Amino acid sequence: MSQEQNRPKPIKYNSATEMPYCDLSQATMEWNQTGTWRYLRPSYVERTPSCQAACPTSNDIEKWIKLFEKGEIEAAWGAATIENPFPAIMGRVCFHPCMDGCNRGELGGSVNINMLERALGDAVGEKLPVATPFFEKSGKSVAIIGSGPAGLACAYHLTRLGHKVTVFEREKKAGGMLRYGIPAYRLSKDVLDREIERLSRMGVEFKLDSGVRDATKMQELKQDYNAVFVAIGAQKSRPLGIPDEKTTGVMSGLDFLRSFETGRKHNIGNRVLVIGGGNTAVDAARTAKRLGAEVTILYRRSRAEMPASEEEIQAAEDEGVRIEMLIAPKRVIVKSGHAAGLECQRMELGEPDESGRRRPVPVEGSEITFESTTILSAIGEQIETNIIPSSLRFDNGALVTKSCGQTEWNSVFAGGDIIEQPRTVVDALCAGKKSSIAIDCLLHGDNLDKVLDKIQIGDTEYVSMARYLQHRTGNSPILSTNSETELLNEIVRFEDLNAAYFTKSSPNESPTLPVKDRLNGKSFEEVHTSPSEELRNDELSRCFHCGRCTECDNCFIYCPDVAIAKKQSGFDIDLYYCKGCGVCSFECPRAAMKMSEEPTEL
Amino acid sequence: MIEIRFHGRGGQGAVIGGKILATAIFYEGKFVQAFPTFGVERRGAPVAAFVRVDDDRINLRSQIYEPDHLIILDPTLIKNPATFQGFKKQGWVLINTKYTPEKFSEIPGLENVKIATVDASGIAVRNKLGSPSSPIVNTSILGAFCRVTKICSIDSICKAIKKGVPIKPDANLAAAKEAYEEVIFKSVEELPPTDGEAENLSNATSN
Amino acid sequence: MSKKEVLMGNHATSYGVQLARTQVIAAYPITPQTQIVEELSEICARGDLDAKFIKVESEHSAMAATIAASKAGARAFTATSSQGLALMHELLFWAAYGRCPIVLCNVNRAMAPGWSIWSDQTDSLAQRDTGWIQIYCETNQEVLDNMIMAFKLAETVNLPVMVVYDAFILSHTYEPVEIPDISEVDKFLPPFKPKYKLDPSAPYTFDPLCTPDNYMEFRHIMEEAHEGTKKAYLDVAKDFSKRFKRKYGILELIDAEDADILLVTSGSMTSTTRVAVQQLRKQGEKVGICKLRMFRPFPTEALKDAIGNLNGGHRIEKIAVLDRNISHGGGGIWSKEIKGALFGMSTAPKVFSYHLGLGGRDITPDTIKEAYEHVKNNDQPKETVWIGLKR
Amino acid sequence: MRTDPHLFKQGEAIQNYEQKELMTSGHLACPGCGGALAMRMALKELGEDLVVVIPACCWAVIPGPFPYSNMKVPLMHTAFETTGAVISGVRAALDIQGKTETQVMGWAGDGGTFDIGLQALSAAAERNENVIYVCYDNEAYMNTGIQRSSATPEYTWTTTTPTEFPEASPKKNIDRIMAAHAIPYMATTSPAYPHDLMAKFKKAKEIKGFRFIHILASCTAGWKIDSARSIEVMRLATETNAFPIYEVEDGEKYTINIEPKGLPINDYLKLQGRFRHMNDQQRESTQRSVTKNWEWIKKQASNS
Repeated sequence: MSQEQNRPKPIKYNSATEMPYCDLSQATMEWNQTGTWRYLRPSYVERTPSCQAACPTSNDIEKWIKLFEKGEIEAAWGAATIENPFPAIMGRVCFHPCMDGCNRGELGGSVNINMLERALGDAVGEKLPVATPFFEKSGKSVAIIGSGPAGLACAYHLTRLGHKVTVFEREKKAGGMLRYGIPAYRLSKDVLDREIERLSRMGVEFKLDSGVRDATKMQELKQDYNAVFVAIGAQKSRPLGIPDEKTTGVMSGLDFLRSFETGRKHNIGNRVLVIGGGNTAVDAARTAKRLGAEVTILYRRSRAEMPASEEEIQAAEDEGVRIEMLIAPKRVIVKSGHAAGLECQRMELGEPDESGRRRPVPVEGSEITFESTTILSAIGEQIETNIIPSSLRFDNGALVTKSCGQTEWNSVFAGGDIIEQPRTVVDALCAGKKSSIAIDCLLHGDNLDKVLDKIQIGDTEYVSMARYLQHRTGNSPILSTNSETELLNEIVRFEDLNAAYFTKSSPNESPTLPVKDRLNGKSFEEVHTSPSEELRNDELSRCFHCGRCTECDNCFIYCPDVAIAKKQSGFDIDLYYCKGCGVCSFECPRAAMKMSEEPTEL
Repeated sequence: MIEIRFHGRGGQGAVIGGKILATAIFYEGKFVQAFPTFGVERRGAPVAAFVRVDDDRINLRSQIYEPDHLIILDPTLIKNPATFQGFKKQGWVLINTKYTPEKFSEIPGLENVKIATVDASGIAVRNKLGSPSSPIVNTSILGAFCRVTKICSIDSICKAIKKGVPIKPDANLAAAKEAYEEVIFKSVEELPPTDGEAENLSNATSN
Repeated sequence: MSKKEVLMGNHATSYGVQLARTQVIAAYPITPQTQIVEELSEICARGDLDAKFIKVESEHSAMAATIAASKAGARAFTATSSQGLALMHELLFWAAYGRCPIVLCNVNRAMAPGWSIWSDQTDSLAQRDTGWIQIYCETNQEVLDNMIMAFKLAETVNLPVMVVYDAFILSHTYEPVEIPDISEVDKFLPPFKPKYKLDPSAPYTFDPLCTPDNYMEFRHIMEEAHEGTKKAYLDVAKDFSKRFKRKYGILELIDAEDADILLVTSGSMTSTTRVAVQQLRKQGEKVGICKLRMFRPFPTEALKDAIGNLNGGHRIEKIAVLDRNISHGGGGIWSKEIKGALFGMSTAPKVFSYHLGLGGRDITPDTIKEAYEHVKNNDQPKETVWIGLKR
Repeated sequence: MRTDPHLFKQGEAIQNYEQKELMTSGHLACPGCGGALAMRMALKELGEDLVVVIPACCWAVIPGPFPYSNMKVPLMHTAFETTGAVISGVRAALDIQGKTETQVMGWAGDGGTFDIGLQALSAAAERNENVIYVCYDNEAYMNTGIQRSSATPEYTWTTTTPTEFPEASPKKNIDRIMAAHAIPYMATTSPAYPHDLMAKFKKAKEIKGFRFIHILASCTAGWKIDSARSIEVMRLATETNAFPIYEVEDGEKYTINIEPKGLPINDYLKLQGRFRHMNDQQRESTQRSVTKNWEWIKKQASNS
């Protein structure tokens, strides 16, 4: 208002004697309210980058990339860990759907977010910073069954939300599939230990070697705790369903992988067959390869249908793993009570099945035999349903839940591989977070459905903890840096950007250990290594920062009406003068502005 | 004599609107005069246009200072003090807006004024006149104006539009007719009479 | 110390410009003005005058550059003739309405077609409504003196001044001229210090768009300045005469006491008229001369005053206005102005109007006497009479 | 953050941008005016020790009427055809008063430059006056309501070249005319490339003698474009070679400052209502002439 009073006023001459003797201007035009010319008014907004919308944890990648690029590493880590507790882990094991969403993909290739996330996790790793809780202690307690990624994520978020969390784990170490399912050459156990240690220091209590082994224990926990989160995963290998699969020399891929962590050693011999096309199959194959065996993966469909990540398949091939496509096992060939090979049948692809993939159909008379010293079966995992109370329903092999993993017992939630969702680490983190929010709502008596409307990213199933915090407190630690910036739940697509401001550039590949080093001497060292600072910075600079103001100054530079001023941080639009031309918004490279209809003020 | 003032913005077609209205009334045998504000026009900047109507030859060539009716092509111009300057409160104020007249009657100074409203922008956009961000609303508003003031028939307006618009005659005709139907106002009989109105009406009949 | 030299009119102009310490000159050659700029080029090249001389590509640009220089705070000058002045027409307004105190020397030359380089006042008189002060000179001394006075006058009233004299009759005629000492001129004409100028330390905008709200006031303010110019000229002339012992007024009466008929003249024809009047006086004719120096602002009161107060109120019966110009369809330009000026005056004389000397046709004492005979022998003025016309 | 190096680099190329604004808000340019933006950018680089001269053109109105102005530097309005002469006169007056460092800039539209002002411009250039002459070119007489000038491209609609009889002759090549004067500096630029525009004013400031800068200036009303796309359209003018950005020193040394993407001319034409009536043949013809001109410039650049 004071600004309005300070505006120059128009000059009115009542007499020629008041005027200069010639047509000469000495006064400014700043009295002239050209803002009245406006139909549309510009404003600053924050939209959701497409990478974030593609990430099940709705990780605000743009935010931490921006801070990381400025060299504010701890702040970047702080921003990243709002949604995702484990940058160092996810930078190693995530199949990074964010990169499929990345708009940079249209102009040279997606930003190598996965590499950057690892770099961020490693940059702070040794310092062991601890994420601080957002709220005072609530006095409420939650039990979590299972310390895999879903359980850990739920524990992490609930702790930050102020609740006391106890994690029950039946193994001797926490980590679940992260520890027992993922080989060390992908995720070093030191990193995993470090990250779990961080959780302990936050105040998460781990009860190891004391897992829930029957349904009655679950009932007790339900009574002792304000809420329970069940994240026991899917640990049981699915049987092959062929004759003699119980023969010595045939084992589950998952057991094989777990053995490395539990200390049991298997003599697998020099010729290993792996059955299956998922990540467990590939992990088992690459591990076997590292033990010196000749390894062949047998898969009943074609390569395009393999559920394992393309990068992992490629790495396996680089390391010398053979992959035989369109082969299905028929029976185990037993010699001297030991599996000596596998009789298989060639397949061809027929009509699509219910999964949308073309169904493999046996080709008559195409039997083929493979010799083996060990057969590893990895055609999927099943849930150990016996520890779940029988009143909770299963459907199609997964526990039935309502939104955010809530079971029919209101205070009991479930997430991770036990429920119907993609069996990936990042989906497990997503489930842990969603349930943590649902539990928090339950403990606060908040209406979950209404809350979900506010915190869902676009039309995805993913939720944002940052937005949840904003809902709870009125402001958020990482959303808009500027109070005048409106948050829009709109996802920025490539066509929303002003591509004129970006040039094509190729992504930087993550540095990897040479193949020869992987197979001898350094067998179980991580295949990927942290990028150099130079490489990392170059990759950071490739981010478009979709939907977010980077203070590039375009709006300021291009305003023909000098109506945009630079502030300490951000910009100020003087609506007294803004004619609403829309140039600022159009020239914003990253869709961080919008034009909206001028309100009729009465 | 009846004096009408249009308030619009550069590019909205206020000047052409004035010409079309004058032409329509001329078709009904009256003497008319239409003229713009004399000066430089800028897209979006507030502009005015004027129409005079009389039964006899119009000799007055000065600008209009005390209009009988106001046609406001852009609702944001309500904020501009120049809009209501000199307005004779017996006449009509026709506003292009989504709101109903009641909303404007709350504005100090407009309490007892006859207000009509029509969503001319919406009608123009539906008929693809101008762009959604800057619709050309002149023909729509004229349809509404002739309904409210009965200053001429909608047929005359249509005839004048056909002659007067540079492009899209059919879309403009359709817009005028839609606005004729959609305009929101109370008929004069429904309105409480004011002192000035009685005087104005007698003036009108003596013309 | 002043000195006397035999100078052509054009060089008298150049000297005047030099003595006034003019800072910017922008000019384009045209006969019969060319020697002014030739001489000034020399003077500048020699360093006798510290000025910037812009050799522009047209008179239009000459005037534009002169205006610009004036706005930017420099004392500025240009010279032209006839077609050149006509080409400047648009910018003559710009100079006057922009209140630029610039000085222009116009050597009167007939307008084409037919091509004529010879004397005729129509070129300058046609610029009547541009807002310029116009001063007409009779001798080369007047040219030099008025050039210096013109700058002082212009800078006093913030209006441009056109100093005018006849092609060849003065421009190319050598006669003795007293040239004042520059140190004396400096005292008379201090450096140019405009109130407003283009100056980054006080960033004004000059000559912006002017709406109907203010335009008329500017015309009024300027009209008042024009009115004030008549007194201002007298003040300047008084100061000049104090320093340089030569007197100037906005009009001058010669042999007017007891005259029944006055011949009204301007420019160099006045001198020839002096000869004719002397001859007529010897013959006992009661005839005198009223020489007008200023055309704009028009000296209406001075004229009425002069005519009304001769010889203790002796009534002038008739005046004969000698016009070396023509406003086609309107007659002699000076005579129209005079008729207008005297209208409503109870003792106004009858005004007779004569065209003579157009396009450089020589004016001799006999030409003047022919006009006198006509006015003497006619009771009522009718249409303008053409003297010396082949019929 | 990566941005196109042609455009600008954050915090680097436009060092002066955050300096004082030498024109204020409240001016009378249409929303999205390229000419208004060009002035804002130019003033930032030229600084306060400056006198500006503006003839009849949009900018005669933009600063506002008496007693107001949006300019914080001295400004003189003048008659349409006089810019070249007036800047010469101002220069002379400043020089004689010892203010030789003060820059003098003439700022004229395309009509005032290509047409009515060409004579005075040519003369001032030939005299090598120590001034900057800027032509902000919106390719028609916009201030009078969109009439064709000799800067109007072939086939363009204006109110004097209606769509049935669009502009019949190609745009006059003022750049070659000015380069032929062998002046110390001739450059083209556009507000779509603020980095280039400001670098050119910076460079021009360091040069003595006549400097001619030709700026493309979008006109939302005359080009019939959405005001928000004002910069976009100007950018496409360069990317399609319709308005190449280059400079010529001493009439000889050609340098191409913006390497265009060489997009098809239709990318530029299709955004503008003034070209909407064009047929394929006309578009192809425009493509040919644009390409020819660009090849010519490239040849000059490679020869110098």
